Amino acid sequence: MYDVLIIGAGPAGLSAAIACREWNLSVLVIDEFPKPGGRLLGQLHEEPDGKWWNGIEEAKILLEKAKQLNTEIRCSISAHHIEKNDHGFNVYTNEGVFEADNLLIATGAAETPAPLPGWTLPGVMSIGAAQVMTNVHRVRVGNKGIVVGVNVLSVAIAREMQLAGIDLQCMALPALNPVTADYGNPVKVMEGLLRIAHLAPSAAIRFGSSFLKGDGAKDLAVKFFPKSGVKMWGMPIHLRKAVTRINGKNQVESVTICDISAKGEIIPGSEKTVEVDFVCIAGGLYPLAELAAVIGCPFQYIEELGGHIPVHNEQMETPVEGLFVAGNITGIESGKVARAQGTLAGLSIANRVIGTDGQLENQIQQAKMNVKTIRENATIQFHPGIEKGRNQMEETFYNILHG
Amino acid sequence: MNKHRILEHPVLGKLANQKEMTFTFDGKKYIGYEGDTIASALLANGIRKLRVHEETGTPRGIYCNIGHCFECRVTVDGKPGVRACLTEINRNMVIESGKQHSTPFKPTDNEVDLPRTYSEFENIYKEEKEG
Amino acid sequence: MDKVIICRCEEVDLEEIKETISKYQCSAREIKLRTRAGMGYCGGRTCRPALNAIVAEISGEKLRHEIPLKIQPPIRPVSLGKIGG
Amino acid sequence: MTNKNHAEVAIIGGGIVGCAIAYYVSKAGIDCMLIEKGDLASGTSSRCDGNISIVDKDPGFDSLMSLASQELTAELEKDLNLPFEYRSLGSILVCDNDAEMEVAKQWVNIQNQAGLKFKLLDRTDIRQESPYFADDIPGGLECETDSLINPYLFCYSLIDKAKQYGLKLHTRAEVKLVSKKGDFLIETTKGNFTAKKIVNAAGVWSPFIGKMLDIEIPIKPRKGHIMVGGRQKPIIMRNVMEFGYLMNKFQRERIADSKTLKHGVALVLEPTESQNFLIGSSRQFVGFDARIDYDVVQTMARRALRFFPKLDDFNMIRTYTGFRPWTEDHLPIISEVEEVPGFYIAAGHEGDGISLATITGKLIEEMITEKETTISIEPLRYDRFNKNAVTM
Repeated sequence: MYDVLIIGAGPAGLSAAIACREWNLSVLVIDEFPKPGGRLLGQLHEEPDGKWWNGIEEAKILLEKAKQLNTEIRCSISAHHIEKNDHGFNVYTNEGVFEADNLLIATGAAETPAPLPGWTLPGVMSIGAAQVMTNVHRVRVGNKGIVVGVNVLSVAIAREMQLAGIDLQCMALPALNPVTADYGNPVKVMEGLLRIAHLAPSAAIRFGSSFLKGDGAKDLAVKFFPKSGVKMWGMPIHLRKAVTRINGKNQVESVTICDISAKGEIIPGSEKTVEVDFVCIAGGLYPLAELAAVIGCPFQYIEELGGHIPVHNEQMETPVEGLFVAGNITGIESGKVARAQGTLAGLSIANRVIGTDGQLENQIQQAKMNVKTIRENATIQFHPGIEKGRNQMEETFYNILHG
Repeated sequence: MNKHRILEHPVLGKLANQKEMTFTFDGKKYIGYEGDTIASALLANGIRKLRVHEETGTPRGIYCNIGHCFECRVTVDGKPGVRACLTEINRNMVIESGKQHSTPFKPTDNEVDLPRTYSEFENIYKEEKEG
Repeated sequence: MDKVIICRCEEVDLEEIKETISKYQCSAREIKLRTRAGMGYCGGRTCRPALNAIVAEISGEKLRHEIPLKIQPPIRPVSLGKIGG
Repeated sequence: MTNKNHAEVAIIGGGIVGCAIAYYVSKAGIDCMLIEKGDLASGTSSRCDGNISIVDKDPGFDSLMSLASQELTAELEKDLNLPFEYRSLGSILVCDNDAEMEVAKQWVNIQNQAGLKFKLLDRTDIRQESPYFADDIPGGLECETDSLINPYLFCYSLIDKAKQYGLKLHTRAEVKLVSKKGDFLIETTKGNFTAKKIVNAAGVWSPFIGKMLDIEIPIKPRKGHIMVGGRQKPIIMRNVMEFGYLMNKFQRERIADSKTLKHGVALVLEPTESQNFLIGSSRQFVGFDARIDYDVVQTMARRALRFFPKLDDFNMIRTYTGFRPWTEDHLPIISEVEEVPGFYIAAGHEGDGISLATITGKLIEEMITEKETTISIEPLRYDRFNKNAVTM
């Protein structure tokens, strides 16, 4: 029986474990990946100040700290069910049942698909898969590839693949269908791209971001978006081309790519075949909250946060007694926010175990501030309107507790 | 097998002193590095196809690489449904790709009596294979 | 037109889902039962957002707070032997 | 022109029983509507397995009713347009021990005497059924006429055809109030409807409908769990249950471990068309608490492994629970209610809803059209409980 069981050894889970261990709680962290670190492992990008954010190093720092505090971390354990009982939780896993008074679910996010004809072929993978393969396993996903889907995450990972010496032909949009309605629409994609424009060493995009405030301007920008794409780090990003099909028999051999209108409609006769041996698909991320669902935690659908989110308050508590959440399960944001949320969740759990304590209260207040500050200073914003979404969540939690 | 490895990296540095391990996939021997998952070790050896769809036989490989999609499931030392992306290789691990199954109850064009017992099913299946 | 598979596990394609929705005006759950989309090995983790998007697009209804396709344990496949202990 | 909001007959409940009634009543040319609070087959009928069986029925009225249902379902396989995974391969019961084997022998004799196609299976026969069976299974028995369907696809198929016969379907319309002034007035979340006659086919929820007309319906929800396996290679061709299931059902003494007995667990293994496997089952009275009880799931897994130890590597991909509408004498209520003329009940089939749906639909149609019924409806009367009141 543990004071707290933490599911997910990513930035949120590890930070929470550290906070709990600092208050001397008994803690078990489990994760189904063979190595701890979660999706920190694999993250690699240049900050505006020119320094590298190296997720592997960041994960190491957290792990070192957790180890110093004798934190029990077990990998390759998958939780498949959780039951709430009178005193706490039974967590069912492939390695047996674990019991804990408190539970933190920090399972992060899963990738939203962008289905295309041929996307089940070997060699087609999600953009996150390519990131893990490249930076964690140090294996090249192929010799020549294409990224389908242009968003904050895919641009960052495309850059990481380039760094590793992988030949990327270009980035383009997925052909429009009811699923890809947002990420196959050049105007909507442009909006997203502008939010990371400050990261790009590209005059065209920087220029764009400085005057493209109104919707009309965005449409114009898309209309005049260069046919050859805009180059970011030397790789063309196409907003006026879409991949309509992935071809191959036993694995990817080529993609079919077409010119598209500003609305994403395919321009007849523009079909071209590009030989590639891998394709990365980028649809986006959504909170992975299945375990909260099987416990019976209420949910809110908040588009700004990326989908269905377990209801929680500013202190990362859910309406289910003893159940806490932190990281991307609470909304899609950066690893830095997840880390800050984890610390806050850990302190909230300590508070539930220990009771009133002046020092702890201070730490909680500070941790709350910290989450806000980091959010405000975030280099990468996955969704616009995060703050609006967070406020909606606060209100919901209040309404559930106080009718 | 190092053809697909990223040995040099401008930020992450050199990949050196990796311990080699031998394993088999569908009866063939391969070498991976200690700490490799089945998925990364096979990809480093240029292998993308890990299974076929049980019913249709369409080829499948790694999709999400973090245990969510179960597309990379293989049979490891006789145990089916193991995620290649989450399972680290072991010395002499025996890995088998996922195979197509027969679906004796699916409606077919020619009206045949469905098998009632496993023995009957086996006989029909054998005939199909031989025929 | 090439098939766009939506549910990879059960190989259910977009046309089949669209036809089912327009023919029966059905919910995400009923699409699942009628087509098997989302009923496969992964538990719907991969196609769930896609199915929701298709239903929303065709019905014009916004997603509700309740998760449209119920999540049922085990959320990761687990062997009979492990369950039985 | 027919009125969308009025019908001669209104059926409440879009589960398999309601759908079968809708089919037969509309086929008879009667103006008919079906009102369902959720989607079609969104309650018990999508949270169960798909046996249409005699193998576990007492000879006599019970098995007669199932046999009639089997024959009707076989006809429907030809009459309906949408496929529903119908397979008529028979089903088997396996015995856990010699004591069960002894009773099984008697059981086969009794059934054969009643003219039903039963056969005893010995150890060799069991091997033929599946090489995955445990070596120590002493034997079992077979009922040749049993069949399997996919219950929710069957519902969709029945309604598809019923609509061609003119059925008016109102889903996502929860009944809030029913009253009678001449015609019945049915107030729902999707507006008001009127009907000359009402059939209450709301399964475990039928007592709530009854209450709206001051009618007590002695049906209680009995929860059952089922596990679903991921696609697997074929292991067995037809539905298997354990003989102990039968001992349990008819309150005969059964030898099993305490949790198996406590949760009413008995092996059911149904191979499906898609090569998934449904593994059950349990029987518990816990009200309307639909949560999955993992202790029960674990007990079911152990029970399945007792008969199929070689399946220990087979992966389970989900579990669900459903409420079976239980009655005290294990027979459904298929009856007009004398106190409220024009009010019919077709509910309380417990674990036999799939088995008995078609005959139920046929009987209600015959009662409404005042024809002679296919089988006697005397044992199914609503007022049979009045003599012997059930405590709820």
